[in-house]
This record gives sequence, C-alpha cells and structure tokens, in this order.
Amino acid sequence: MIDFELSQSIQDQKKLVHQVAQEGMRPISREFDEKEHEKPWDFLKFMWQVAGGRAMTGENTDGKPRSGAKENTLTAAVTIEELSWGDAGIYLTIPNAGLGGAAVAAAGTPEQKKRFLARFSSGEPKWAAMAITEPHCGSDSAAIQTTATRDGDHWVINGTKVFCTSGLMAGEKSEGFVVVWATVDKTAGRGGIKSFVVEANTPGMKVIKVENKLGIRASDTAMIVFEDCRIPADNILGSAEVVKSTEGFKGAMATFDATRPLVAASALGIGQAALDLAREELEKAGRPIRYGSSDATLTAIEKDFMDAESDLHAARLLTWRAAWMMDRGKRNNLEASMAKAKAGLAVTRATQKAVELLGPLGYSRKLLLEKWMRDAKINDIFEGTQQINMLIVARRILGYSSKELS
Amino acid sequence: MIDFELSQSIQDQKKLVHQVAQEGMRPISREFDEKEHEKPWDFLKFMWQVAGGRAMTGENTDGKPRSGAKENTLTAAVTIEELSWGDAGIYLTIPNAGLGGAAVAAAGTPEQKKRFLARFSSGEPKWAAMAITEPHCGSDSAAIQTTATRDGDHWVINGTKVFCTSGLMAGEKSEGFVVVWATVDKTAGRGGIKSFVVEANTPGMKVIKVENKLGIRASDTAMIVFEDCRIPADNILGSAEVVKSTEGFKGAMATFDATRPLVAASALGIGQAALDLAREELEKAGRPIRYGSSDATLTAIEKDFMDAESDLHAARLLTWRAAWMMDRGKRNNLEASMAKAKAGLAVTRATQKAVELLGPLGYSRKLLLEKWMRDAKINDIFEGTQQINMLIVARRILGYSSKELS
Amino acid sequence: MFDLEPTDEQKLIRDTVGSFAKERIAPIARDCDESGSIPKDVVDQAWELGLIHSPIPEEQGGYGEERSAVTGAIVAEELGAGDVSIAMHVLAPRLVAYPVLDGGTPEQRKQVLPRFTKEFHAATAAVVEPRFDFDTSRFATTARRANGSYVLDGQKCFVPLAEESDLFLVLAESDDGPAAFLVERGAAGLEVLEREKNMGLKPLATNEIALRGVKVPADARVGGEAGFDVSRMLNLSRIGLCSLAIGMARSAFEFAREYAKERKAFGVPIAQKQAIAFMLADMAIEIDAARLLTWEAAAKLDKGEDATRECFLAKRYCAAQVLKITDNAVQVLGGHGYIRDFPVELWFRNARGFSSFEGMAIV
Amino acid sequence: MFDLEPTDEQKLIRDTVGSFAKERIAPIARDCDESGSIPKDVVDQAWELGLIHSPIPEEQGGYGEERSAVTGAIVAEELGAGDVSIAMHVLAPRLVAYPVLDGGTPEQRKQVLPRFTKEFHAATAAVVEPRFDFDTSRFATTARRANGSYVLDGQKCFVPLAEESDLFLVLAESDDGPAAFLVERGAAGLEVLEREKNMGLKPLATNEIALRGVKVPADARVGGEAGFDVSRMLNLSRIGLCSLAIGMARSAFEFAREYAKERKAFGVPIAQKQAIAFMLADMAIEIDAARLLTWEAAAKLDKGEDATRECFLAKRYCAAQVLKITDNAVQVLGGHGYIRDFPVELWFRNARGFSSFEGMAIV
Repeated sequence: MIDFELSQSIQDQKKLVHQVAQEGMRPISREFDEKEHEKPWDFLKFMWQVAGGRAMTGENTDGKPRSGAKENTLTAAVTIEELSWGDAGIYLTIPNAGLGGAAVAAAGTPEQKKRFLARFSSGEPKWAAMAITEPHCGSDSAAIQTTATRDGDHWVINGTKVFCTSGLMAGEKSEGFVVVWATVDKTAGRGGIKSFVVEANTPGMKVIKVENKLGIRASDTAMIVFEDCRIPADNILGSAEVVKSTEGFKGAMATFDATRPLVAASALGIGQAALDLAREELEKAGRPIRYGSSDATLTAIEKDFMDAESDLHAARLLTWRAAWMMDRGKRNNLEASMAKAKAGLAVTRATQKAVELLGPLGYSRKLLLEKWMRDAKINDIFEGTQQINMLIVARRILGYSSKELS
Repeated sequence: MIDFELSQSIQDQKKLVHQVAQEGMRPISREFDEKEHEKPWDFLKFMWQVAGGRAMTGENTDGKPRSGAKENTLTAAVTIEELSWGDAGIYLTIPNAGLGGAAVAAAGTPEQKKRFLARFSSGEPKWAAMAITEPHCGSDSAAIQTTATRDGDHWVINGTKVFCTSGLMAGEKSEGFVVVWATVDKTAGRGGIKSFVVEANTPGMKVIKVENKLGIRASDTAMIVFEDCRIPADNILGSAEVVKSTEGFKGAMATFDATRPLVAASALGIGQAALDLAREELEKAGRPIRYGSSDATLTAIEKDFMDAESDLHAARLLTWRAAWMMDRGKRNNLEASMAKAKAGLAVTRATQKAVELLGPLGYSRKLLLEKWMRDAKINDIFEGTQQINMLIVARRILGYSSKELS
Repeated sequence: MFDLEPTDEQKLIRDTVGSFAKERIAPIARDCDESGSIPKDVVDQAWELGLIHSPIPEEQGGYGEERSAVTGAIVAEELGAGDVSIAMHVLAPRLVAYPVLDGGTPEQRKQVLPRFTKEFHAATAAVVEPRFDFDTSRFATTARRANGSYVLDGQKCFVPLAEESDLFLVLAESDDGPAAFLVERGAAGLEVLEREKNMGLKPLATNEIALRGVKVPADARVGGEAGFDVSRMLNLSRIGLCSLAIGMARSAFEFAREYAKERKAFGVPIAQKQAIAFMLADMAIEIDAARLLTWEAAAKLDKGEDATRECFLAKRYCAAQVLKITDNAVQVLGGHGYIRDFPVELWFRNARGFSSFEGMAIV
Repeated sequence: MFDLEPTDEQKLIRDTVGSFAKERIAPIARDCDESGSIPKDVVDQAWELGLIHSPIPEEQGGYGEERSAVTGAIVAEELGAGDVSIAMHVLAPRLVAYPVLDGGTPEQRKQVLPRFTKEFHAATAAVVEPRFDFDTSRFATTARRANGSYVLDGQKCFVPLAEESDLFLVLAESDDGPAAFLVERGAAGLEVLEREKNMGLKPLATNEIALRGVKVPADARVGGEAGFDVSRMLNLSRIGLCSLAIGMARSAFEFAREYAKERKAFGVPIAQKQAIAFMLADMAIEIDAARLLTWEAAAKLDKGEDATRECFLAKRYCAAQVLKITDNAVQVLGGHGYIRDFPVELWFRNARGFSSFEGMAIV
C-alpha cells in the first residue's frame, strides 16, 4: 500500500543519528574543513565503536542480513542523510566498508564477502575504497587503462587511479582494502574490465597524492599508483568463470545501483542542512516562510526557498524510491540514476540559493553554510557526474545501448 | 565609440512603426488569430502601399542601398520588433521580399537581384518565401531530398517542402516567388545543395496544405509539392560556376546570418508586448515593479518580472549586435545564432511568465497575452531550432566542423 | 512503512480507467479541442466507471466504497493522460458531491448525494476569482450573515459546467473564515456570465459567475454552523489537479520519446543526440518526482493529517513541471510540435493554466 | 548611434591591462588564495598602470584624463579575468578617490586627491551591511546631525583593506537621504573588527567595521551641505562589480573550453558531446549578454543619465550568470574542477559573492 511514512525503526534511527550529527559532527565541522588533511579521530573511533563500521550506515557488510534488513537500503539512505546533515566530509571518512565494501557485496562470491567484509565487525577502524577513475578517463569507465595480468597464482596490477575517496585510509592507514577496476584484456573493451581487491599496504600499491579540494575536505581523495602490485588470484571479485565472461563489468556497474541512492542521500543531508539554517535565520529576522496562499502573494525569498525545498524533497522521494526498490529486490538502475541526477542538482541549487538568501552572512565562514555549498558540488561530480547519470536515465527510457547513446 | 543609443532616424522609425502596430495591428490581432486562414487584406495593402514591400522592414530588396543604409539591418531589427509587438503573425504575412528575398540578396548575382527583387517596389502586393525543410528532414538542411535535374535550358525540380512561411502567398496568391533548396547531386552531400527561384504559379509547383498552428495563425505555413516543376536555367541562385562548387550551400546558409537577427527581433517584440502588458496590469493593481533596492526586499512577482525583463533585454542587445555587425560588413554567423538562441528562449520564458503573473486573466482569450505566448513558441523552432542555434554557437566557439559536432 | 506498491484494487482501477482514457478519451481530444465541446456518450461512459458515485453511501444510492486521495490521484492521472478537459468535465460533479460527502450535515448529504447516483448529473464549484493575486487562503467573495441567512457577493471564474449545473458549491469568506455554500441554480443574484474563452481547456465549458447579494438559507452552508474544512477540500483538489497535470505530462513525454526515436537528423534518430536525450531524461525524472510529491501529500490526507504545505508545494511543483515538460515536448517535435496535426501543442496550452487552476477537480 | 567598437584608446588600455592581468595577476592567483595575501610588488606594478590616478586632475598630481564608465568596465573586466581579489585590492583607493573626484567640494578634492598620486595608498569605502536584506536604497547605518557635526552609527562589512586604510568613505542614511562621509582612521568610535573569513575573495583583506557614535565634522560629508549623488556612486560600483564578474566568467569559460577540447571520453573530446558543447555555448552567450547589459548601463552613466534600473538589472544578471558559468565550468572539468590544482573552484567560490557585493569596486 502506498505509504510515505517511514517505519518506526527508521524513524528512531533517524532521530538517533540526527543527534549524533548535531552533537558529534557539527561542533568539529569547521575545524576539519580547515585542517584539510587531518582526521577527527575521536569521532571516527566513536563511530567505529558504536557502529562497528556498519550499523550506522545500515550497510550489510558481513553478508548476513541485520534485523529488519528488509529496509536495509532505505535505512542506510535515511542514516546517511542525517550524517551528511551533520557534515558530509566527515561522513565520507567514517570508517566502514563504504564503496569498496559495496562492490564486494554486489559482485563478490559468498566466500569473498566473508573474507573481505567480516573485518568491519571488529578490531581497529578500517576503510574500504573503490578505485575506478584514471587520469585520462573520467566518467567513461569502459576506457580503463589499468591492467591486471595473470601470473601463476597471482594477478599483477599496473596503473594509476585518481579521485579515490578514502583511498589513503583504505590503502595505507588501516587494515582495509581497495577495490580496483582493471582490464584483463585491453582488446575486449568493457568485457575485459574486472574488479580486484587489493589489501591495504600490499607492496606495489602506493598513495602518491592526496588532493586539496573545494569541499568535503575531511575526506581524503587519493591518487594511487599500482606498480607490479601482486594480489592473490582469488582476489578477483566474482566466481572463477567471471574472468571469461563480460559479467565483471556489469557486476561492477551494478555496484552503483546500490550506492547511487546512498550518494544521493548524502546530497539530501547537505541540502537540508542549508535549508534548515536559512529558514532559521529568516525566522529570526521575522521573515518566516508562509505556505498555502499563492505565488502572487509571496516574497522573492519565499519563492526561492520553496523552489529549493520542493526540488530537494522531490530528490528525497526519488532517492527513497530507489532504495526501496533495492530492498524489494527490484532492478533500480534507472531509478538510482534518476535519484542521483536530481539530488546532485537539487543540493547544488539549494546550497547556492541559501548562501544568496543570507547575504553577507551566507558568504562568511562564520556559518557553515558556505562550506555546505562547497561540499554540495561534489554530488554533481562523483559516483557518476550529472551528465553520466542523465545518460543512463536517457538510455533506459529510450531503450538504447551505451553505443547508441553516449 | 561604444554607444547604445539608437540614431535619431532609427528612433523616429521606431516611433512611427510603434504607432502602426498599436493602431493598425492590435485592433485586428484577435480576429485574425481566430480566422486562421484569412488575411487582413486592408492592413496588408496599407503596408504594401506605404512601404512598397520593403521600407517598413528596412530590407534592401532592390539591390540598391537605401538612404542611411549603413544601419539597414539594425533599422530592420528595430522595425520588426515593433511590428511584432503589434502582432507577430500579421507581421510575418506583410507582403514583402521576406525570406525569399533575403536569399536572393545573399546569394544572387546582380542580375538576379534586379530580376527578382525589383517587383517589390511596385504593382500589387507580393511575397517571396523560402522552402527548405522537408517532411523527413528537419533542422538538418544538408539531408535535403528534393532534386533539381538539368534538362536543356531548364532545371526540373521534384520534391516536397514543409513549414514554408508565406508559401501560399508567395507561390500562388501573388506574383512573388519561392526560393527552393534542392540537390543537384545526391552523392555530393552539402556540396550538391543549391537554391532555385521558382516563380509563383509555375506549373508543377503546388501548395497542397496550409497548416493549422498553435500560433502565428495570420501567417500561412505551407506544404508545397514540386512535380517535374521546370524553371529557367538561370534561376539557380549565384553565378554559373556555382553549380560546380560547394558555394551554393554556403551561400544559402549565409542567408541565415542576415535573417536570424531579424527573426530574433520579432521574438523581442512579442516578449516586450507581454512584459508591457503585465507591467501595466500590475501597476493598475497597485503592484508596480520597483528597481534599485535588493532581491531580499522584492516580491516574487517583481523578481520573476525582472528576470524576464533582463533576459529579454539581453537578447535585444545580442540581436542589435548581430545586426550592427551585418551593417558593418563583419562576419556575424556566431553572433546571429547567439541572438536567435537567446531571443527564442527569452521570449518563450517571458510570455509564459507573464501569463502566469496575470493568473486567470493571463490565461483568458480576453487579453492578447495568451496569444503572444502561443506566437512566441515559434521562435524556438523556425529559422533553426534552439538546438541548431546552440550547435552553431558551439561549433564556432570550439572551432569544430559540423562533422565534429552534430 | 515506506511503500510505493499500489494495492491490487488500485492497480485494477488504474488499468480500467487507463484503458478508458486511452481508447475513448485520447482519440477524441483533438476534435473536442477544435469544436469546443465534448460528446455526451463519452461523459456517460465515464460516469459508468463509477468515478462519481462509488464512494457515495449505499443509503444514498452509491456503492459506499472507501474514499482515498491516493486512489483518486491514480485515477486522475490516467484521465489526465487522456485529456484534461474531458477529465475535468466528467469529474465535475465531484466538486459538489465530495465536499458534501466529507463535511455535509446529514440533511445535506441526504438532499444532495442521491442526485449523483443515477447518471451523469452536472454540478460544480466556484473557487477561483478573476484576479492575478487570487489567494486560496483568503477569498474576496464574501458571505455575510443577515437574519439567519447568508448573503454572497463576489465574482468567480474557471467554473466548470456552470451553464448546465443545477447546484454550485461556492467558496467565500465568512465572518468565521472560509466557508462553502450550496447555491441552487436560479438563486436570485447568481448570474452565469458568458462562456470563457481560454488558451486551453477549450472543450471544457467554463464560465465566470457573478454573485450579487445572493441570499441563501443558513443550512446552505456546508456542514451547517459547525462549518466545513475548506482547506482540506482545496488540498484534495490540489491532488486532483496535480494528477491531471502529471497524466498529461506523461502523455507528452511518451509522445515526444517515440517521435524522437523515429525522427532522424544528421543520419541518426534525434533521440541519440544528447540535447534531445537529456531533455527526455529530465521529463522522465520530473514526472516521477511530481508524482511522488503528489502521492506523499495524498497519503497524508488519507491519514487525516494536515497536508497544506505538502499539497501547496506539490501543486506549485507540478504546475511548473507540466509547463516545462510540455514545452520541451513541443521543442522535441520542432515544427510538428507547433502544428495542430499533433497533440503536443494542445498539451502545452493546457499546461500553462495549472498555475491558476484551483478547485477544479477533486479526489 | 548604436556602436560597439571601442575607441583606439580603449583598445590600448584593454590590451595593456589585459596583458598585465594575464602575466602578473593570473599566475599568482592560486598562491594568493591559499596564503590569503597579495604580494606588494604586484600592487605597486598595478598602480603604475595609472588605474587610480589617471583621472585625478593635474593640479592634484594626476594625469587629468577623462573618466569613462565604459572604459572603466573594459579595464575591470581585464583585471577580473586575472583575479577578482587582486583586482579589488588594487582598485580599492578609487573607492575614496573617485567619489571625491566626482562629487567632493573643492576643499575635499584638494585635501584627499593628492594622497593617491604618488604611489599605492590604501583607502576604502564601507558600503555593505551585515544583514541578509541589506538594501542599497536605504542604509541602516545612520548619520545624525549634532551641533554642526554628524554622528555615525552602524555596522559595515566587506570593507576592503580596512586595516591598512587611512581614510574611509562611509555610506549612511542622513536626515536628507543617503550620504557619504569621509572618516579618518583613528576617529573615535570607529572600530575595525577582525579580518573577515569568507568562502571566496580570500587574498583580499576585508573587515567588518563598527561605527559607534563616530563624530565627524560637517565638512566630512562628501559634497558638503549640497551632498553627493550616492546612487550614482553605487551605480558606478555596480558597473565595476559586473565587469569583474564578467572577466572572471570569461576566464572560467576559456579554461573549461580548452579542457573540454583536450579531455577525452568515449573516444572523443568531451567538447564533442552536446551536453558539454551546449554548456559551453551557453557560457559564451551569457558572457556576451552580461557584458552588453553592463556596457549599456555604463554608457548611460557616461552620458550623465540616471541608469539605476539598468545598473541594478545588470548587477542582478551578472551575479546570477557568473555563478552559473563558474558552476558549469567546474562541471565541465568534473573531478578536476573540484580540486585546487585547477583555478576553476576558486572562480566558483568567488562567484557566489557577487549577489552580496556592493560598492567594493568602482569605475
């Protein structure tokens, strides 16, 4: 039955996480934006402790369903929105299985899930990252140049990866891993692309640069070089046969169906933070937002605010839909990209508008608003740019292959 | 010296034409929107009489420069804006050399200019039309299927043309002509495309349909069939050698550099009409548009109005620039497409917004506003759609050929 | 619990109404637009689907089925996909029946509801007022108490089926806030002015009406002294209007999509060009977004909660999106979008009205 | 007569300043942003171009050249193409010099102007106030007459070079409308608060300042009793801000264009994809549109006409467009737009400020 009310357990989770965001993240937000390459260790350890690297994000990292797991993705979406309401940069650097874990969950065998994901339930904080983009290939994942060559019981990886979120933490600063996309056969195009798990500190893998960024500065974005990096043969994600089929790429791409709603959810949190603050400031100034009359009686501020609010909430419902479909086992490739595309636009607009609405105060680093505007823009770019997501939506509604529409 | 003030002669012309628009066009506007396929003959004859088919639009149809001709195109732009402020549909059907004449002026030899254009100075009202688009080729002019085959001293034209503005008046209802784009060699692609003048009522040319349209209903939009239509050999526009070169297509395309600013000007007139009316109604209701404070103090109506006003005026300045360049003999292909693209968008937005601002009254056929919104939309479509003009702009700024960017 | 799966019953009614809209309404939409009229047989056939009387209690001759704003949204979307004008025509009797059903006194229900259970019976509501800053939270039409009666004064527009209706639900500002009044045709001072001519909605007969000192008895006030939740009625109508707009936008999107896959330029279907493909993708996203916003608001109303903010925002959103979507559909078709051989220009004309429409369809 | 051809003199100064911006300013913009400071030698070199003192009369030590808002727009665009913060820094002394030049009493001109003719000499104006609904047509800062003096009270922000300036031009509401006052550094009650930290403009030192009962003599009012056309000053500053924004937008466009032609995806340069190509086309159109609106307003000011509407609308337009253009430039670069190895994110941060900037640069 059509219903938009979140279940009680999600509502409880939301309330709890909101408090964590308010009390644990907001107070340190400015500090770790400015100390770009430092980590808020206290908070990260706290999150690891209470959440075991998974519970807070609702991610199902150990291969076993959690209780109430039928709303797993939706719970994650709501949780991530709240964490990102707190601080999107810090959220991104919370130790957990993250994108790398999602790739293992989407494409790995049961054995692999166990081997790679169990670690997130205990011990020291760990991260897992995903390394896809290369210096000369942006959104076009099929153009990957990094190679994986079979040598006896090993794969040997060579290549350079950029824009790898949490790459430093996953690759060098914890007992995590990096999932690397590489081709086993350059002549095979997409069919040759597979994903491989490279354990942290494997010789031959090196983080050579951590980017200075516009926003989400608490999160490390790494450039990683693989030089004759040898990994065990069974670190290729999927079954043995996967090597011979084109399933590797599809499996890897399927990861995005799961992660895009979560990335969209993060966007929503930033946008909501901006609107909440703007509303609060306007109310303080005696200019509340009034609903229910007509546009002809609104102020310019109200109109702009409502446009942004509706856009953002529309993105939220698209995001929840994509998550709900995931939880129901429905294919959500189209809907995940719709959510990501809309959320990326909505959050950039909402944050940019909020800064404008608050005038000099909006532009000032006295408030976090300007930071949220900087953080927001990443949502049009990572995990598939705005354009890539529109392409995917277009292909799906038109029934076109990536060859027919690129 | 940079100056935005129109010369006195243009200002005088503008004032005069505004009065014609106000007194001659506005009163009959609704009537000839509703009587779709009828013509406002009294007004059209009046215009023919006072303007000889050219002066009012500033077009230089007889091959000789008019006095003050160095501002010919700009004068035409200002004139056309005012006429379209009156009624864009009626403006489009004013008897004159129009688009067909512009093609002759752009691509014809001196002899051809004289032979085809002199008629617009005397006698009964005449029209000249341009027939480019075909049922299965829209904006892609290079894909033209209509053929012109040489047979002794004649060309024989075969094919079907659609969306031919004033096609009925030019082809059958006056002693005018239709300029037809046809290929002399299908294997030659663009290079094979030439333009031909077909005199009105030439056997083998027949208007088989006049479209029912959303707007600009006073103007006839014709479907014309050419069936073994024989025309004299020297009716191919340009010199004899033109047949052997690819100049035919370029010449034909160059026509657009001259006409796009004028089409943009027509868009401006419609948009200005809508804004003038909206401003007037808002003032009557005690809601004037106030300039000079800050967006935070504006009403939603003021903000929307100002956005539309600025957009439209920006389009006007781009249009004047393209016209001014033409008058200075500068290549304006880029600027003409910029003007057309911006004006098409600005006028559709301005008219749509004006209808919204006036609420039920805006939607009612009591006012002409709703008609202007319908008329406006043609500006995103004819003389190169919005998309085609953006493509041209993009190609020019990127230095790409039409093959590299299509 | 968050769930977007319609019930089996909702799917059934969606499919039934959807087929009717596709087979009986859509094919005549163009002719109706050109002629400015709607054939009676289609109206009667639509009535037989139970669109009006199914929620009317059995004792008043209906089927006594449950009302649901969400189900209403689903139905209205299907009808809107057929034609908005025809949809508004066939749904018009609801404008009296549903408010009385929801908030009428027992006497009002007994007196009014049975009219709607035998066959299509025209009735209407007078909500919108002809001024640019018409505001549903404060009507300029007034209802003044005078000796146990009310006297109504004001001007209304966009009143569907005003000429053939025998009963008008008039929204007016009373001394205790917005109220609704049942005004019988022929009441002294009620004048149905000449039929409106608008840019769109041409097949739907709408009129301005003038109320000049129209005296109605106290029991003509819906809900009696206790009154009636006008704001809820307006919210239910917003759901209806949103859904009609979404249905129309969906038709425009589907038409443009198929056209773009057929039509070639530069050697390939224009749908293979990013400019067109992204426009279509945006349409698809915004149709889904608009629907979700509308359903959320509807679901809130079904739970009996105040959803004024949600309904208001959904209405603004849908009105803006339906215009953008139909405008882009015209753009995708180019010249073919501009001529009346294709339905797209009709959708575009209808679309622009939604920012001004209020209370013209209800779920 | 409509004409868009700059004079030979304008072309010369455009090329001179343009080369300086390209060779001296642009290359250090990133370092200045990271360090939050501007090297003195660049400021001195810019001063030598005559940006401040060329219009100051010869008797006060300047070159006595003609002032022109259009020429000023051309110059500001070139500087903005280099870096907006550095441009605002080097132009800051104008904020006192030009108003005094335009509207000061002979005494004020004699006293103030010579300060700016020897070398770069910091001075500034305090215009913006730290509230979201700051409105240039009505300052909250007040100037109260008291025994032949004025007493200034209020709060200002976005005051460039406040810490090193010895003279402040303060805009305030007097009992006969907006007025400008010359306040010397060290005036009792004038407090320069700590340096502002903003999202952008990081190299430019700006401060909030507090005015708490700052008493200035009557002849500190620019123009004396007759006053001074504050609105014209604000309009001249709008031209300056628009042009800085346009210059920056132009740099962003050019950078994105070249990147798009280099960067490949799906086997071709991304510039060959319509989504990217149309974004670039839109940037190009809007840069030209913004410039034309700005020049038109400037040309009107040069003729001595009131151009408040034109300046106001141009400013709104430019502020909106520069944000859209720089945002899209980030988008074209994707990940590379987001990292600080490339200048694009810096332009994007600066861009968002223009809707709040007023009176921070003048032509």
